[in-house]
Amino acid sequence: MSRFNPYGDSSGGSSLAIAGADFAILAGDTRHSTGFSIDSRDQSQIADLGDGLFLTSNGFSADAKQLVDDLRTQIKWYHHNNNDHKLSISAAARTTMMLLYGKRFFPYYVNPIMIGMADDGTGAVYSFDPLGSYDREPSRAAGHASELLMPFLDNQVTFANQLDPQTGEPRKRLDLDLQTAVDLVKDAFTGAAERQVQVGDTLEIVILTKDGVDRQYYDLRRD
Amino acid sequence: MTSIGTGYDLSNSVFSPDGRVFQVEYAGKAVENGSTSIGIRCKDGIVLAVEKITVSKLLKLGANKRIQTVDKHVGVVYSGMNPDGRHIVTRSREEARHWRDQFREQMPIPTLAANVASYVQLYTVYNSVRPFGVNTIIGGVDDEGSHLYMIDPSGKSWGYRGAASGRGRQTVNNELEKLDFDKLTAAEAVKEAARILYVAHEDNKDKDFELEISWVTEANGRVHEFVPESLLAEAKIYAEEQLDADVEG
Amino acid sequence: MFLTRSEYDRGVSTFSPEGRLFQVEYSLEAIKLGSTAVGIKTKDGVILGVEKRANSKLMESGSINKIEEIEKHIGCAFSGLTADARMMIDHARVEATNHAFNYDEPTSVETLTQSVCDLALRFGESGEGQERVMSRPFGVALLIAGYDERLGPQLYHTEPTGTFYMYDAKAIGSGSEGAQAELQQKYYSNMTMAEAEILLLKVLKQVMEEKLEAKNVQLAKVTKEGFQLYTTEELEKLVADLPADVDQDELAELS
Amino acid sequence: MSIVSQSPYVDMKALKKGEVNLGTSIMAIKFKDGVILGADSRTSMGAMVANRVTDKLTKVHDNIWCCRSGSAADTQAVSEYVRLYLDQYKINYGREPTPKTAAALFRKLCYENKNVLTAGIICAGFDEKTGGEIYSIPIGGSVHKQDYAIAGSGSSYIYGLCNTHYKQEMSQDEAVEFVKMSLTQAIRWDGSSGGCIRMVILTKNGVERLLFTPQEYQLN
Amino acid sequence: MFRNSYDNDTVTFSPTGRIFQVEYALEAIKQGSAAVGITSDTHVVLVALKRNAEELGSYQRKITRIDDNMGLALAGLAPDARLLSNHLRSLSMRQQFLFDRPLAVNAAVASIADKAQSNTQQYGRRPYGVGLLVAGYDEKGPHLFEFLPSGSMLEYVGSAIGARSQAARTYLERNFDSFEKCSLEQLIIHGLVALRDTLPQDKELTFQNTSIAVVGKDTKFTILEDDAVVPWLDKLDSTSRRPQRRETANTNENNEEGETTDITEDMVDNTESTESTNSTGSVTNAENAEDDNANANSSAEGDNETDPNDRMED
Amino acid sequence: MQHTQEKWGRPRDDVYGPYDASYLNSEPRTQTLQPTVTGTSVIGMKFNNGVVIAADNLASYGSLRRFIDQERLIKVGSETVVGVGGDVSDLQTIEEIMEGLEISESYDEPAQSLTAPNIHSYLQRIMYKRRSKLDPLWNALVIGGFKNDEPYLAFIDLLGTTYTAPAVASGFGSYLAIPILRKLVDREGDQQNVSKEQAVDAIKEAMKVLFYRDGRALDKYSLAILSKKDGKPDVEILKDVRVENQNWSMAKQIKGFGTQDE
Repeated sequence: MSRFNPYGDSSGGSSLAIAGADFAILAGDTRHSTGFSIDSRDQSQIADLGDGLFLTSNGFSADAKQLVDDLRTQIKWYHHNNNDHKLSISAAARTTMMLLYGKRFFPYYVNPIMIGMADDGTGAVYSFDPLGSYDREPSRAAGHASELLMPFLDNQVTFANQLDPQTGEPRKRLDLDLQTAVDLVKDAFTGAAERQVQVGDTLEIVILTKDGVDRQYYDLRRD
Repeated sequence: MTSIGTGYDLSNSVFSPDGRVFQVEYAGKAVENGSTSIGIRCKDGIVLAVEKITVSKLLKLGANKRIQTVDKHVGVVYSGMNPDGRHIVTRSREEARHWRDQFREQMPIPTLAANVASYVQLYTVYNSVRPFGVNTIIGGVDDEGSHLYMIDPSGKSWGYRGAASGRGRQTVNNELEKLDFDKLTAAEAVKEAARILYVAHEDNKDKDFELEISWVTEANGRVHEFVPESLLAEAKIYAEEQLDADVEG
Repeated sequence: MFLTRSEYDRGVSTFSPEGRLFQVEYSLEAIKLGSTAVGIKTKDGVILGVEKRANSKLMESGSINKIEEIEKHIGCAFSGLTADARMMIDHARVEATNHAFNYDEPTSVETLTQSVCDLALRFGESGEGQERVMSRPFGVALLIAGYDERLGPQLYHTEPTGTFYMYDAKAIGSGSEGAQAELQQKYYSNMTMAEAEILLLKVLKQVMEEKLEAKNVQLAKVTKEGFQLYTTEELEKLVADLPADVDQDELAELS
Repeated sequence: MSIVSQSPYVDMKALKKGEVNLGTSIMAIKFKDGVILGADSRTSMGAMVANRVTDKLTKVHDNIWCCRSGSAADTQAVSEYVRLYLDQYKINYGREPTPKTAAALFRKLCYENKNVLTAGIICAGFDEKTGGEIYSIPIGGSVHKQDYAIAGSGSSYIYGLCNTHYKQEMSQDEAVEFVKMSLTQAIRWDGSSGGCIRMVILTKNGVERLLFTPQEYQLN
Repeated sequence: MFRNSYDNDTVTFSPTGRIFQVEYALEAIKQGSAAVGITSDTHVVLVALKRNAEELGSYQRKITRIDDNMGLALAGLAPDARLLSNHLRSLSMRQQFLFDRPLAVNAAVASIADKAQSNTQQYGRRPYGVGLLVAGYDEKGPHLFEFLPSGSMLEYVGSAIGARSQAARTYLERNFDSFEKCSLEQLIIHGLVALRDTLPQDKELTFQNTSIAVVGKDTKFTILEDDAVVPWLDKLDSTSRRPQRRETANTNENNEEGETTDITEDMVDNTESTESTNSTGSVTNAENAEDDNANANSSAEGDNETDPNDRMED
Repeated sequence: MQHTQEKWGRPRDDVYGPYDASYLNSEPRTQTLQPTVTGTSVIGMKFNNGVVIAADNLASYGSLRRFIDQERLIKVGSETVVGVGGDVSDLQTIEEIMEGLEISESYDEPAQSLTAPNIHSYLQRIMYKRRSKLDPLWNALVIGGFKNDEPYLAFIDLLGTTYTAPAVASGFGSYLAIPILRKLVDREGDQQNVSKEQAVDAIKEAMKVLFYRDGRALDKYSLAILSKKDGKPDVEILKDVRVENQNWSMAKQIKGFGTQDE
């Protein structure tokens, strides 16, 4: 008798986040697939947690849903117990870690990425592994196309291991401006949709600045 | 009551020297002053009705329902301490749900009444609890026909054709006895219930009241529900006419 | 036979005909037997002060501790049944560290105060779904002083009834009545820490039976930098510098 | 392999392998006056016939019977439990359980313990109100109300036969003949079915048992 | 010595079928300061009077948010209310989690009422010592429920609990006909007037001691405190004044003397029914109806024995 | 008196130690570890005014067509239909849960409405909870109804995975039926241009293809049509619908397996 496998391969496509000096971007495609079957072309994977926090969690999508709902409950309790004070992104990241590590021995099979504006006004991206290890990073990609997206981000955002042709010194990471960052995201997903069948349909981008939230949508390949 | 004040009436699990369990009797007092409720078992179903005295005009009209659904086919109304009544309804629902889980069918109403009665009785034999301060009327239609039971604070449960409880029970009983239950249809019983409650209310005329009537009939698919607005309105008119006629007569 | 207010005062969860829980009210009396504790809030921080009553000459006054640190930015003074206070402070410390663990941020002072108060009515079998923690109410009141990012310096007073109030200045314990009247009169909202130190010592001095000395008082402050007990040297200096009879005008002059 | 292993405890897996199985042909049908349950009488252990005159028709209440297929031990235990529950039902609630009640209990036991039980049951009973009801509870613990039900290893060979020949409202003689004919074919083609044909007829007149030995039913 | 008393626990009926411990618990509500709730056909408003222990101390919270569609005002033992609120909060989250919909208000109140009932039927338990006004908005519209330690729950169009709340109820009963069609603004003013009626003569509503909460159609449950209350008190002041009160009111640190008068006069004249204008009682109509006087009396003199209503409380 | 006979005459605990029953409980109690009696695909699609869902009436036992009158569409409340594929014993459990839900919903007076998103959410929680106990309900569910008057269609599998889409299908249907349905409704919003008749025809066509190509399908099925009439939900469940207009004409052209011509 084969053992029941509680994990499945149903998932959103891919997601990606970039932190700027005064903005943060979270992007994901709206394709939901199981294996090679496209389940839905319009399943947003970016969850609005309130308090200016947004989260994607690629991986097993039933676990991802549970994680988001748990987080929402946690945030509500935080508000009740702390006089409706806003949950900061660092506290939210810790809460997420707690939820993930709390299931250390039956993990949520997800790679969450959270964005928000940090207390000092900078854009913040936190990424997590399924067990709860987490870090604040300049950029991060997850999901089916993470292997395609991440090197692109390393190359274009963090300039990892690049030397300046003039000086021969390691290239310094520049603070991207918002438009450049959005363009990078679009290019990244266009490329991912080209090579990864689980990525496509529509690209959803959430842009956080001090002025608030902006959501943008772009078409991707739909085959 | 000879033994009042001698201490035999302070605990639930104690007999007085003359063999009475006073706490249960006292619980009955809570019922006597409760709002009048009626159950009628007629030809094709059952009707439950209750007189709701409007204790404050700030109460929202039409809200604060007193008749409750236990299972699709069973309804309950009670007189006395309303919170206790809700407790019994909760228990009744658990019974009915358990039966469904066990036997995949609706609970037979005699069994439901018997089980709820046992539960009520349990609250009369321990000194760590008190009896329920309500009379509960359970009515419904199942595969074996229509049923109407009344459970008192002692846990006693008998079947009735017409049951009355609360403040106006004397008057109501007198009126109920005049009915021919074998011929009465549910629609007629609704009107009679309204009329009887109007009659019973005569003793308490200075206070306004709301009328609440529900039924379970063969015709409505054995579902416990409030009677249609139109029928309720009709019943009220009928009741008022009859009352006027009586006064004139 | 003892004088009791009525027959409704023996069960911890029995209401009197007026709807009061006498056992809880009696626990308030326990606090009035305790040593005086005073807290004063200024815009820069909060100062706590207590009188240390040594019942015996053989007791080491240094071992008497009536102000405790709860965590880096929160401390508290207490009056009443000292042993009860330990239980509450332990609870507060657990809650404070748990908050830091769960949210990677220090707990707010009010949240912490609320969690202490949540313990208060957990006596008797008071209600469904509540775990019974103990059999009688606490006989202790706390002055919780703290500093957080959101509201700056704060001073809270918790009662055995489970209620708490935020205060500018508050005195509890046996001398509380006189002390509070004094505070009411002398307190003003833009006090400096130095002024508050003097006011606090002066208030204590007034209500203490013994002569005010560095060894029979304990002081602590909570500022942006955190909780800090005054050292003996600091206390000695403060007591020595305390004007013999500071009246209101002089106090104003100091500012 | 010994059924008792080194461990102080019984090796359940080894036991399960040596289990006595009712490789079987069972059926029940509704007819004009009630229901008929029928079964072969063979019990096997692998290829060996462990018992050739088994009675697979089990009474669980006065007018409610069942046919058992699968593990002999499991189905006996399950039907004994149902019998107990139905007795309690009658005593506690002062009413006769219906075939539906019995089916619900079989279902509950089979469903809630499905990963340890091998039991395929047909539950049939006579009931004044409905004139008789038949419920099939296959492995897994679903319930299926049917006009006629067939189950067990031999039943696979007679699906077409029964489907073609079953009629509603048969007389008792027709119905007995139908059951006998159907089981004859099942026994004929299924190596795990064999022996006699047993029947139980439940009507308002009570219970009647029939037995047909191979000499009596074999038509070649 | 044998004491013949039926009032020491919740498991003993008196010979007349009463449970005294529960009735005493109801008294605990009156130890708390007043809270008032009113509904229109779109909104519910809660207003409550906060107390402080001393001058240098803060005021105690009276209104708690349960979720975006629900909140409550309390009178009595605050820790009991906190327990019940937390229960409601988790119930509300559970409903959202399981069914993706807000918790229905009647189901919410029934749940705590059932908890309260079980505390009145077992030895060793204490009835809750708190009364609640639960305000919420759901699919069926706005709701206002009164919860009592007896386990009683009743839905009202307007209700008041706490110390001297009879005065507020009297006001509500006089005006409840007009509530249904009230704008949110009018509803709040009605609430404040009713709340003010519960005050003893030497007290006044201030931005420190008054809490306001609203919930309703397209309105999440929102609590107004401190500065946010000021404009409402200004409106209240210009809408209706308690004549006897002018001098004392002025001593209060509250700056009611603002740019008040014009705004709300308009509002009242245009929108409120004449009936309610009368009874909200504008001082400017000196020769106003008896209604006004009766109203002022019942409220203003509550702090001594002259108030008949107070003693009539259930 | 010890009524539990098992306790009688046991080896003395003080000599042999207490009875260790752990081997009985070495694994968590579970129900369906593999499905036995099963139903195949459920398919559904939206149209401009509602939703169509279909599931055939077969309960298979392996390849045996064991029961040919199994209803697999459940009406829940007044405006929602749940279609169930997978294990039939678990299907019946879901049926009971839904009935229990209807009853508990009727407790409150006035009752809140019970809509497709509510039922979807509830079922998803149940499915996910059971999978987390490693004791899944071995089913795939299609939920059709309305959300604020708009058509609503969702899918849940035995792991608790869920999504909404204008066309959904389980099992074989996701390969065979989805391409047919997506011709009309590819992405959210496409349903605006699809009439009820078009939707019903597409579903019937898909059921036909499934009968051609799914060896566990039956040519008899139930068809639920949910639509709004004057803002009121209207739920019509057609039973015993037959697969019609089958095309076998190409069979004539086929002779042998390639080289033969007679």
